[in-house]
Amino acid sequence: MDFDYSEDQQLLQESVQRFVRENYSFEARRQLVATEQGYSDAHWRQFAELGWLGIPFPEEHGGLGMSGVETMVVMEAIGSGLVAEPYLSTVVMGGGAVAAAGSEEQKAEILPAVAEGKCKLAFAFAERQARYNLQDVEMRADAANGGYRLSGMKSVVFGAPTADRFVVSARTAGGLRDADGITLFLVDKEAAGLSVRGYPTADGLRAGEVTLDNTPGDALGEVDGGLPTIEEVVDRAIAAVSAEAVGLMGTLNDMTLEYLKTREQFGQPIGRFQVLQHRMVDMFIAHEEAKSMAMMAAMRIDEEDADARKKAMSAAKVQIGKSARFVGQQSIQLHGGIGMTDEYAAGHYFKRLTMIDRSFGDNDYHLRRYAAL
Amino acid sequence: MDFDYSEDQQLLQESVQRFVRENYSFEARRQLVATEQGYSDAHWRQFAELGWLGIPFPEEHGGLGMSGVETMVVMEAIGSGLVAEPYLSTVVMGGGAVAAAGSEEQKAEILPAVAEGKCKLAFAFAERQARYNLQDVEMRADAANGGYRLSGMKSVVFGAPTADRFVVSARTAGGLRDADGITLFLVDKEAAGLSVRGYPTADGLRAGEVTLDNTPGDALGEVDGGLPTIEEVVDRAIAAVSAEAVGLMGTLNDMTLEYLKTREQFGQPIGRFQVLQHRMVDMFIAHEEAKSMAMMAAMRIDEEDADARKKAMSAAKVQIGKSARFVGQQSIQLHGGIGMTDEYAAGHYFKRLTMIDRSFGDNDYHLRRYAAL
Amino acid sequence: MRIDITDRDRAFREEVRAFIRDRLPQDVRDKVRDGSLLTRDDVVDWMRAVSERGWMCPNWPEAAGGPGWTPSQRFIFEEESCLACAPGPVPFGPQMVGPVLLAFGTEEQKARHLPGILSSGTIWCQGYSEPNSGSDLASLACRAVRDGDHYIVNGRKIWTTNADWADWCFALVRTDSSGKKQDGISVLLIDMSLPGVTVRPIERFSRMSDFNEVIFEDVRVPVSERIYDEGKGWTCAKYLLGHERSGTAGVGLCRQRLDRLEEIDDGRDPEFSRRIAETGAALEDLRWSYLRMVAAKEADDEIGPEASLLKIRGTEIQQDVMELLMEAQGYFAHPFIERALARGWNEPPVGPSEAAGATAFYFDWRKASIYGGSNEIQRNIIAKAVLGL
Amino acid sequence: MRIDITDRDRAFREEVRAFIRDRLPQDVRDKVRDGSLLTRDDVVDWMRAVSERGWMCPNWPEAAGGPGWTPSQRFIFEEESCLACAPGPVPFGPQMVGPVLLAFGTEEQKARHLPGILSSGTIWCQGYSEPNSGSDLASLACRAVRDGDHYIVNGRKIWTTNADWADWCFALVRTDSSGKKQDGISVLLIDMSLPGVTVRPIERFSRMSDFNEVIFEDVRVPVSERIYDEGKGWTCAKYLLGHERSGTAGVGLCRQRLDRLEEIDDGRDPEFSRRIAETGAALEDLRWSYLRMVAAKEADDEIGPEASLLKIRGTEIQQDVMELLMEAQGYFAHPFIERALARGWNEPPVGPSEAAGATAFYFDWRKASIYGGSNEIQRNIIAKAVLGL
Repeated sequence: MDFDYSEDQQLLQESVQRFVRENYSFEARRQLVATEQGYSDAHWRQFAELGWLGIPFPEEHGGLGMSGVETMVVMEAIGSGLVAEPYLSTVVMGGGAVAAAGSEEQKAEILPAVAEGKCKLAFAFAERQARYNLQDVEMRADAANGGYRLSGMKSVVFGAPTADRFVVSARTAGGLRDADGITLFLVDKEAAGLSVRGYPTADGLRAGEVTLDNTPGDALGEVDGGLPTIEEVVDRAIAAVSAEAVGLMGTLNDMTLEYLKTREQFGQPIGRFQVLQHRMVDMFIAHEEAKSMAMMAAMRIDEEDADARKKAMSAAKVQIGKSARFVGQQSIQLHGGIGMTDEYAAGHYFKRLTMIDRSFGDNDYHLRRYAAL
Repeated sequence: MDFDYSEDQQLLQESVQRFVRENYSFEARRQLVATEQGYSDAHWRQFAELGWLGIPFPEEHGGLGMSGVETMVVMEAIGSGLVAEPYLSTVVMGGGAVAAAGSEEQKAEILPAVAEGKCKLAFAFAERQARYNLQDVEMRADAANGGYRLSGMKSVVFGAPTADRFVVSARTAGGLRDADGITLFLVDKEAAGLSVRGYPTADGLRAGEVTLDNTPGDALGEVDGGLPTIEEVVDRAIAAVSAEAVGLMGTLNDMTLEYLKTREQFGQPIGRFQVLQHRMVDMFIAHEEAKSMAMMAAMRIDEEDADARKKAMSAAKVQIGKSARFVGQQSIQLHGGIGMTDEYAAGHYFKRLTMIDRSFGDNDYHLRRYAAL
Repeated sequence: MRIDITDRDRAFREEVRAFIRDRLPQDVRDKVRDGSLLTRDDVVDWMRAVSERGWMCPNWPEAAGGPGWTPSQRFIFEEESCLACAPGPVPFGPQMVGPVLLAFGTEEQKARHLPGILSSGTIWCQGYSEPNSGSDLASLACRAVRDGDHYIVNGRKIWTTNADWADWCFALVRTDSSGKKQDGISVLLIDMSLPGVTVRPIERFSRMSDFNEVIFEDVRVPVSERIYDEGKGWTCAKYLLGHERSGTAGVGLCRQRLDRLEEIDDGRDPEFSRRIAETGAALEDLRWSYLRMVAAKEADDEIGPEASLLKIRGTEIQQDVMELLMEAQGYFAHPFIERALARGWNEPPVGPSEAAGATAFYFDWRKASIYGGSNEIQRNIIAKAVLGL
Repeated sequence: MRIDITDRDRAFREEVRAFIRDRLPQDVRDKVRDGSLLTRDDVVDWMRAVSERGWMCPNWPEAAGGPGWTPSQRFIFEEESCLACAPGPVPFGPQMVGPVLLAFGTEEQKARHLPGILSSGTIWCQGYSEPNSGSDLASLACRAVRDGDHYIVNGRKIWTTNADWADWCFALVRTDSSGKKQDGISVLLIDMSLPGVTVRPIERFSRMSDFNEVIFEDVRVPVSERIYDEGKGWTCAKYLLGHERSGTAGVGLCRQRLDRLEEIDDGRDPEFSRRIAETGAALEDLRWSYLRMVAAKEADDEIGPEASLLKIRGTEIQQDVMELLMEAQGYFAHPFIERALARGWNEPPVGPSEAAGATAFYFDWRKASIYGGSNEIQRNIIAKAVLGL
């Protein structure tokens, strides 16, 4: 086992951290997420130039052919600065789906465009009635004229408002909640019958409801056999947000510790009170535990055995969720009134941590999956 | 609503508390539970003389005709002194079953004898495979010669080694875990085919495995309709041990608080450390919450609506269990090494609290029942 | 010791229900149920309706205008109000300023201020915390300097709930800095319309906003508006903190939200149902603790440190309930359309109707364990006052 | 950063398994699995078998007799030992006294004591706590007064695990009371067979007993058995506490017990299955934290305050596992036949075989968050050493 970064990984980390330091002051971030689009095209171009948009893709498709560890490095820095660009939806999820299931033609068409920053993706898999069940797919896809037409609605699609293409799960066979009979499709944002109702999310990012009405789509991967890809992509998202959460908690803990050392009440820094010291210790422990699981997830996400991967990602999601909830809630508590204000950063980190916990299956879901595997 | 004791209730409380003070020093209790029988016949006679053994029974059957509140008063004092006499199994459970379901003849025969201290009872309802499910009854009772013959085994029967008569649940109809078809029987300890394998329990009390082999028994209450009585008796036990737990926690909290004020480390009483102060506060809160629920249980145990009673007792059991676990574990933790020793009282209170939590349905069981009602 | 549900209590409960049914507008009820934001009019109109019925100040003695209710009746009224989704009143007048005036005010002061509270014609806020005086409230710095018949007040108050709605402010000010910090504090009643009073809303990260900053710049407050002796304000403040903590511990609010959760829960996730049940049992415990410690007491009994217990457990359970409601939304915890929480938004909602506010309420309710004396401070109080540690 | 399971590691794991299969008696294995009490022979015979193989002291440098394992191999050995229900060694010699001797001992001292530890011919205990010195260890009072070539030791040690089995004791004693309490402490190695040494078992309420009181009355200990300088014993003590805390955090033990729980669990109570899973996920986290913080380090890297983290979380998870095992017994958590835990009891058990010890183990394991520096002390250490609070 080796828990140290290679030289290349260290260089990558320094580069992403520098970007965050130089571009993501809390004030800059507030202004950015208040804009209509909610993130910066200039930043996105910079991501492309630095190669970050191609990290997990094969080199022959314009990528860097890197592993889960490099994605972790980027996502942790993204978390540390509350970065708002749709890296998760485009590179990890949409790009992950194309890389995992796409034909050579599809990969050649899409992945280089993603890596160059010319194409954004969104992975439309969740539906209103489904909660976190990936098999609960009502979106229909009917064969027509040698292609497929999709009709139905996808809910809370991250990155939907500015996606150029969607990867959409739809039912091509079988009954509601059957594992078989689900197929992934590539759908263009300009395709007939597609409409997006975009909105901000509680953490200041963007998502949307995507409605398809007899909309043409290209099958991505095996027809009727899309579920394993969906599961893989969602697991990749879990590994990614685990790293993001570690970054978020790191900043939040630094902020809280600093506050404990400087805020004075009763004639001394409040960090002199043992109860607050031990609370901070438990926040430190929660962060360290999250780090361990994020590293585990990064090292095991590329595992071939799908059951082993799923079990590992469920364990990570559960533990990250516990840590995130504790660190988030307690950082607000220890800050007191100032922590409740919109102009202070802590609340915004707490919000993002909370939304990560509400994504890709919550604690209950993943404990059930962990126990069943 | 009235949360104050009446004058009679106050007198009862003073009388039981005096008994505990005068007879149940920790050293006296240790010696008592180390004897073969595990409790004192002299104490039991005193209980009878003071009328405590007839508290819940009708006056026409030698009882005092009192309510759940008086049982609470006695059980709380029993808890406060770790009293080892089989009050719960004889008066609350065995006596409760006879009072609830017995014919006038059965009541007239048994209840006065119980009240006079001449007859001890045990309620044999649990079976090995059943966990906490009261309907899971494998003990068979077959009609024979105008009576019944019972065969099977009852597990962990509290008070079994010194019981004169047993109230035994057995299946007279229906399949395993059916609600209908369960009947209660009175079985004499001398009855043919009955054997008891007695043992101490982890809290220093006594219980036993009761095996019946074609043993004669008299039906108590409706044939095939015994379940509601079993449920009522177990609910009465819950109300009683809720009060007992309040007494146990009271003593344990007093002991721990005293220790915090006197034990010195780092040049000051350890109760000066804020972390230990707040822990003690949470133990105080847990005890107060348990008190509220024990009072609620005492006031509602005589309720006619069985579903309302069951829901109330489940809520009480859950909350008492949470409080008991927290107070028990933390009292040991705050005492440090001395708390782990056998010669110090805290561990023994912790053990009884733990065993209460393991009786009559645990947290999971009662949350399910609470949610279902 | 007995449960004693009299026919009179049953009839009273019906009377309260009928009153709310008749007088509470449906749109206000819907907003409370869905967790939408209420306007000042929503709240104050309802307070006036309650005042007209004579029920605004249930904790006051009958002679002072209280309704003369038994403890059970007080509890029934609060419980039914919550279950029917009536807005909570702005509590500072009836629950805090009123009792302090009754205990410490002169006859003139009572005559001047109590009628407005009873009729809900006057809305109050409470000027306590300052930027550098949070948990350590007694270190407050807002200065009041005597100038003939007036005090000249300068300073900043912060986290002042409902200051933007209030007509008057019950403020702690420093009239003397020479001695111990608790000495030298005085209580002034300040007319919010006086020159030099500025109210600035403080946005919360939940994007809900009823916190304010209140700035006093050379505000001239008549000496006749000082409650109790100069320099003895800490006595009033402690009295008031006790009253603030007791409240109802949110029992009715939690019950109403849990009822909603049980409606939403489809039972597909047994663990989620179990957690609802667990919170329900904890709430039942809180309810009985409240009955035992507060409702069963006579109106003028002093509420001791038990109030801290109810504040701690009440806010913990409230926060659990808010969290469950958010979790129940699954992915629909994400969408956050700020306008959707305000009056006049009529686009179709994204997701279930209660989703629009569930996340914001979860975030916002983190304040509950901070304000009114943080739960850490409440534990310090119990450690000292009850346990002698 | 990468997972790197080499063929060599795989082969090594097989080698460990084969060794345990060949050498561990079935009855000892059964006792560990069922939680029965082990005798000194059960433990020491197994230690000798491990010693013969050269594996007793995996953390020692190869030159000192360590097996020269990689961090992965050390972890594999510990994990496989636990999963196969091998007894844990008496840890004081190989894990504590050895490293201290290697760091602070003279060549003579090493030559005298290390071979006995390596061969498991000598069993050690640790004389630290005293009746009035628990968390505040440095306040210890056990006196050692110089008398020519000897110290005369008088005092009491308490909670001394395995003192009844031990040949030697590694003791902290006070050689000077004049200055700061941490100064004036020295380390003595005391032969337990010396006149004046008395060992008295301390019964625990769990009715398990490996705590002892050790009383020294005018025990004459040669000066040559003092480790490091007189008055510098606190340096050794702190070094050793770090080593004690690191341990393996009980990962293997918990995994073995959780495996047993999964076997027992019939799935009829989904909430119980969920709690097993929850503890499993927490244990997985602990395992990776251990790998990251300890196993991946070289043998001579110093383990910092991370050791406190592993101690806190390790003991919390161990206690959770013990509690689940007890809860799994339902009513069979009640019967407690003390003799049933000892060798030679052959009546049929009451209830499932693992029920006999489950409750006693739950009770007993409450010690885990107390000894070796209570978890409160560990949090103090992190607050100070890591967070600078």
